[in-house]
Amino acid sequence: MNWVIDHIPELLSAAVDHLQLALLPVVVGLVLSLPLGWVANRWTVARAILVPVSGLLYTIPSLALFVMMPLLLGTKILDPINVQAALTIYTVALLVRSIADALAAVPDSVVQAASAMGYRTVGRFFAVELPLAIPVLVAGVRVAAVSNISLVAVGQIIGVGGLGYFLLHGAQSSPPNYQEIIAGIALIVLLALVVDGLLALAGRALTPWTRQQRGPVGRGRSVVSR
Amino acid sequence: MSVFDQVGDWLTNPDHWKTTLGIAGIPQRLGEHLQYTGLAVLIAAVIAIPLGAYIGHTGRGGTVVVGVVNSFRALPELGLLILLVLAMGLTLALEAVTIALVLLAVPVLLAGTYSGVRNVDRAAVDAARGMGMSEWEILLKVELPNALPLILGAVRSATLQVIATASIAAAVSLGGLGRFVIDGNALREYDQMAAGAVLIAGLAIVVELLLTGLQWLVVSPGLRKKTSRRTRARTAIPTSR
Amino acid sequence: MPTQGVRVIEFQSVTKRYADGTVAVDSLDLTIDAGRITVLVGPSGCGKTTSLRMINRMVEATSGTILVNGEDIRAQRPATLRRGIGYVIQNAGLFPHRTVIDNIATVPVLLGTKKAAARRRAEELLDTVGLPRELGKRYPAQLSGGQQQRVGVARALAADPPVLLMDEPFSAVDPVVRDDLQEELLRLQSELGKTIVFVTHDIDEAIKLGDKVAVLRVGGELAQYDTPATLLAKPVDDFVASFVGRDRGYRALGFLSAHGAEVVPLSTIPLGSPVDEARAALTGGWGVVVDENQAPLGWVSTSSLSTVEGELRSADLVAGGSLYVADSPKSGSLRTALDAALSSPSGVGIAVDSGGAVTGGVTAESVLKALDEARRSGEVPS
Amino acid sequence: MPTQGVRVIEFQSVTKRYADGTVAVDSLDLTIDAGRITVLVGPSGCGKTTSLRMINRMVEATSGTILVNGEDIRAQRPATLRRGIGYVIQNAGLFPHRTVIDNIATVPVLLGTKKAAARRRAEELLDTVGLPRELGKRYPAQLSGGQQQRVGVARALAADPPVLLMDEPFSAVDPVVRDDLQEELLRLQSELGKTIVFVTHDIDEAIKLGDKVAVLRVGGELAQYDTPATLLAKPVDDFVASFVGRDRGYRALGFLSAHGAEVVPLSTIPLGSPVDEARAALTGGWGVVVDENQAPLGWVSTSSLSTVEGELRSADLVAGGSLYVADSPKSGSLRTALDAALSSPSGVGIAVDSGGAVTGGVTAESVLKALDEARRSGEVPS
Amino acid sequence: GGSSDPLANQSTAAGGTSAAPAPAGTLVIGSANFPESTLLAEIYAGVLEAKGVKVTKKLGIGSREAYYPGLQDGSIDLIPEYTGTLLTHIDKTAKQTSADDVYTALQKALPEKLTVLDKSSAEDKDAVVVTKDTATKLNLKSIEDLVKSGSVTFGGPPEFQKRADGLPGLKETYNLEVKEYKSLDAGGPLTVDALKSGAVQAADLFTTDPAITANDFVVLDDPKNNFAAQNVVPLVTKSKADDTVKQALNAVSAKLTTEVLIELNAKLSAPDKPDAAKVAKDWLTSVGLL
Ligand SMILES: Nc1ncnc2c1ncn2[C@@H]1O[C@H](COP(=O)(O)OP(=O)(O)OP(=O)(O)O)[C@@H](O)[C@H]1O
Ligand SMILES: Nc1ncnc2c1ncn2[C@@H]1O[C@H](COP(=O)(O)OP(=O)(O)OP(=O)(O)O)[C@@H](O)[C@H]1O
Ligand SMILES: [Mg+2]
Ligand SMILES: [Mg+2]
Repeated sequence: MNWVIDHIPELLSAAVDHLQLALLPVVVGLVLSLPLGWVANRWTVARAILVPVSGLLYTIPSLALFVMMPLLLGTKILDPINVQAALTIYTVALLVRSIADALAAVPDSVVQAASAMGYRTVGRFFAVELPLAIPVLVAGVRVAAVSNISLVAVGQIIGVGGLGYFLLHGAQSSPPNYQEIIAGIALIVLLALVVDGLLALAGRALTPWTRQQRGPVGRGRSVVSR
Repeated sequence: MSVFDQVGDWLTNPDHWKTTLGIAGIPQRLGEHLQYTGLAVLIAAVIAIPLGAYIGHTGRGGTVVVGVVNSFRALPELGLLILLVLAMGLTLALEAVTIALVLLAVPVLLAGTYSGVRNVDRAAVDAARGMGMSEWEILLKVELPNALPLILGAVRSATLQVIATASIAAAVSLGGLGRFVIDGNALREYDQMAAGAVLIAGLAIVVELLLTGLQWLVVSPGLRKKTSRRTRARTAIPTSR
Repeated sequence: MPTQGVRVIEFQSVTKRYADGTVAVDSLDLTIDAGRITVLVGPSGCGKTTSLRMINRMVEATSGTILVNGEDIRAQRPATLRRGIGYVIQNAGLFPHRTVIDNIATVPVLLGTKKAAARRRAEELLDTVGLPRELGKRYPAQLSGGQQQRVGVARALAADPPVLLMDEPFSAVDPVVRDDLQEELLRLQSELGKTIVFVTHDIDEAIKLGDKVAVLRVGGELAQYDTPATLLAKPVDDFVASFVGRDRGYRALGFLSAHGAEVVPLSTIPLGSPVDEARAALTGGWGVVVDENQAPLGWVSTSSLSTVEGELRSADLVAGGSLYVADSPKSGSLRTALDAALSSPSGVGIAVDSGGAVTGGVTAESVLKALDEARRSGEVPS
Repeated sequence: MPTQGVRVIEFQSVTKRYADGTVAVDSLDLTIDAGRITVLVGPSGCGKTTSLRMINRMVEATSGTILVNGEDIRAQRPATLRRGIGYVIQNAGLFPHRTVIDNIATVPVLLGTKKAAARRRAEELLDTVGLPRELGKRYPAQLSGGQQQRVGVARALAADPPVLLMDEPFSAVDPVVRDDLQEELLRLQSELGKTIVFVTHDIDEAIKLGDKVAVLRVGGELAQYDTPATLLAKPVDDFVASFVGRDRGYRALGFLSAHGAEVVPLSTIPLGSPVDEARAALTGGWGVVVDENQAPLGWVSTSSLSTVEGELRSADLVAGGSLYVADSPKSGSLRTALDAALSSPSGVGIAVDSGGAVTGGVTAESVLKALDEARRSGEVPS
Repeated sequence: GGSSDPLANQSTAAGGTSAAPAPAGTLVIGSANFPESTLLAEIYAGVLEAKGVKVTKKLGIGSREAYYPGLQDGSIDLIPEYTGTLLTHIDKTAKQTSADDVYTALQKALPEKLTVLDKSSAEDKDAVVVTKDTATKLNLKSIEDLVKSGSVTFGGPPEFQKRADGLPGLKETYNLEVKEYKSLDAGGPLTVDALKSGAVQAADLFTTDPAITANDFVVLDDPKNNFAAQNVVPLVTKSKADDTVKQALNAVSAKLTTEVLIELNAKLSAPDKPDAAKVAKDWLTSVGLL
């Protein structure tokens, strides 16, 4: 533990960098994917294009995408923007589809009722459709945040990696500095779990109606299995 | 000369397609990549699919599966690889990489198989039991065929995740296509780096398309397009990259 | 009671052709009376929903004109028009993410009412639709189907719209609850006097609720538009006759008051009387056993008493038939009277007052006589 | 027709208590007749499904014994037992990944029949349940709800089991299709003579289908077990009476043949007759107008003819009431006869033969007389 | 590469650690991203601070490609360097191999703004290393013997594949053709492990690596001087190199020997992983420079 205790300031400042590298793309990605998801849900043609394309983008391995970003953006290879842009792409690829599906899953009767009550398209989206999509949206954001936090470390291979620094640096010492490596891994896992937990809590706070679903109704009608 | 041209030149340079001066070329690296991936996915499937099917069939332990999958998502692949390769040493490098990759693939496959079996229309399972199928027959003849779309989806996700992670194995001195990225970086040769990235992305996309095709061939036509938009929303979270 | 503008809805040769060429409604002419319940009924796909939704422009008519209170609905923007028309659909279409109160308050808030005021009004509406105020804080998923449907009605009433459109609102709830909801709607209508257009494919519901019923046939043509009584008595053609269904003669009796049917005195025997006294009290071999409030408990007959000794106990009774209420012109119908007679083991149906006490008996023959008289006096269309 | 072993099912004080303490079925004693349709009916949660599923051991009884053909069901392994018992559930529970044919062939293949033979049999079964053979190659998702339900029945019949258990099989389809399916089931039953146990919460369905009906109350107690006629005429208590519903006196007439009701001759007037001739032919002021096959078209009366000249045309007719078939003891019931009379503008119901030709008229009074006689002769339980 | 090469002109702000420019009057000390460079930078910093020079540290910047431009644009003022590789970095065609030749050539090649102070005798250069077993079995003393013994699997850092004194140099100088090249780390634990476990027969290690003695490895002679001299030398911006700085750093170079480097490296890799600053201070004190 000596090494860890001696290096708490470095670890903490790297953790802050790490979070910033991982979470900024989540925020940007979310903002970008809301209109895209809406468009994908609205027009079949848009869906037929957006969903497969985002699926394909999501399949590209992170290391490859990090390395290709300078090609696409004209940035320098060590620019943190590369990692952030790549992670934004993953976030958008993940969320566009979730949002489109979540919007499609809003019961037709609810949408109809909203229109019949005099909501216009935009008002209806924010008052009715978006809130109902929150559970799926939060699930998507959680996955994006957690996987981004883990992926930032890969960025260290091209020099931008937050806590990933300790993984490679510890491996470079001779003999390997296991304390350093394990401290890096542990902090990454910790960050991921904490962020995931906070997002889950936020999701719950935003969707009080999903709790206590099983009220006074619904007993007895349960499927009898086995 | 643009970077795209440089990448093109690098990829078409015959020296890079064979071992030159002891330095391995693209075919060998591709072979290594496929070897890591295939071995890991195979072992993970042998572990996870029967286990997931069992848990899905009995319904016991579902919460454990969800917990395991979620916490594994948080594990940084790079750290896992470094730790295992260092701890096990280079003579056991292949084993170390395989273990790391299996650890990544198992949760994905487990979750896919579990939810696939769980999501089978309960009425169909009830009917199967009611017509006198044994538990074994229910699993093999009803639950697994119906879970196939989700299981194959999980195989796809797991394979892609393994491909992605296998490419960072080069950071800990192993082979695979990631080698070009790492070496290119160390040598400050961006053409090599970018070419490596293109090869990795290309491999991922080709595998994705092949597995999608396989899925289309194997899954019963009765299950196609059956997933309502609602169930899609619930299972929309992919686990790849 | 809120004051309501008179709202007549007029369809003037309205046609709807969907993009795929389906003609859902074919030059429909229909005048819907203000302050009444008008029911659109017909087989699946006959264009009921389409007709209804053209009124609030959820569907735009292909040709023809729809007037509300003499004004073309196209004169207003759709969203504005809709805020003045209540709309209730199957499964209520409640917003799952809002509490019951907030669901109900939706339109007032949209129209600019302060949130607090809208909520107070919503609480009153809970009373109006017969729900306890405690439910206001729940979410829709925590309500039963019937309760949800009531909330749907309350929500549609919130802006106090003079017109209410209801599309098969009760078809997803079970029969007992549906009956409740129908009664509630009739009560509401008598209190509030809205102009209600109600869609159903259930002819029984149409007949029960409608002041007037429009029967549509597939292709969107109006087959008949009449009062329920006329519909049962004089279906214009085979399609309507078969749609109105079997038993239509019997069901038509439901529109005739039982007041005209002669009620004969019945011998009532208190429970616990000595069997000998009971035997002596029988009329035509039968007698009604009652409790201390004169409510009927069952029958005894010469044969049923032949093996009994001592005092009359519950176990000695023969189960009774259905009852009918006969103390005012509005209460029981010839239908309930006839069923009471038919279901009674003695052949005499028991008439009770609204308190449930036996007031006499009615025979099937006297019901038929009352029907004959009603026919002669023109009460039955023929 | 396949030969069937006699299969009586006996519940001997069977109780089911679930792990959470719910008593779903409470010491049930019930004997289910072989070759008949027995319906279990009752409100939601009363233990119908539990009772049914104890028969094929999908649910194991907590105490008591269930015998099939005198043999304790626990003597066989569950899977073996179930292969000899057909089971049909709501939404059919078809296997989505198999074609219709392969769904139907499932049990025979399980039992070792060759695939080709099982498929041939499955095709025959498509005929049996009234589906075109072309549907065999489709997947369940490509069928309508009603078609799926028929496939479910075919699948249950595939191994030719003497016993068929059906749990609310028709409750998810719309009323028109449900009617079809019910008719189909009655036809099937009359052809195949299976022992069918049928669960529903719809009392009308129970009365329509059941040879005997068991009414359960919540808590899993048997409230009444009788024929539908007895159930309507003599509900044992208020619970059953209210469950059986209103109109039970009238509906009970459905179980009495109209054969006993007197048919009086009617004057029939061919369409196109001169109006003068028609006027002369009226009886009691009314006459039935018929086509060349003697099928009734409508009524004319003194008053309706008063403004007509020349020959009788369709437009001159008064719409008729419902008809009833009266040429054999099995055809029409007193219910249809009474409705014919009640719905007729003349007060006389038209009796037709099975070809549709007018055979005479029936009055409500003669129906009541027939009911009276039936009561006296004990045809009606009292 | 062309003008669009993303690797061109990397700023010194590698790793996103760029900070506000150092206050005027302070000397900014940088280091590369391996332990020995950090240690040397700490030693320079220690001795300069003792002489009252205000210093700012920017350690672990990265490779030479990253930090060298930083010296030119003034982001850093001083960095520990190695004569041989620095020379070939500036002049790709340089052929000098002996310590003095390299040092002289280097002084000529340096741009106007920069200068090197006295070189120390401490050398840390690449060397071809084999295990004792391999040396005995194949009877290896020098790289030439390796060629005679037939083809081997060779391990080293990725850049060794292409560096002038790497595989191309070995081929040119000795006609050594390896059977397979394995990219490992730069003299790190993986290379050591690869040698020990036999995953490679020969590897490129640094002569100051304590693992060589610890594992009883044999350093093969380099009779044809494939690897140029690599004396440790302070590279500094001329304008910042006043007399105080020069004297202080020259005093350090006078005390620094290869043995000292080996010893200090060994201390750094002790199980408790002490900080470079502490190791530097202790040494400076022990040789009387503090
Ligand atoms: N958006 C649409 N596009 C094309 N055809 C439509 C559309 N909506 C309805 N239809 C068709 O128009 C006809 C009338 O539909 P409508 O929904 O009005 O019938 P309905 O009487 O309400 O039927 P149901 O009782 O089944 O609700 C049907 O044939 C239907 O298939
Ligand atoms: N697996 C179970 N565990 C605990 N309680 C159960 C279980 N299955 C059923 N029950 C309870 O047993 C009672 C009877 O259930 P059952 O399903 O037999 O009723 P049912 O008459 O079929 O009702 P429905 O008409 O709603 O289908 C109910 O109170 C139900 O909640
Ligand atoms: Mg409709
Ligand atoms: Mg049930």
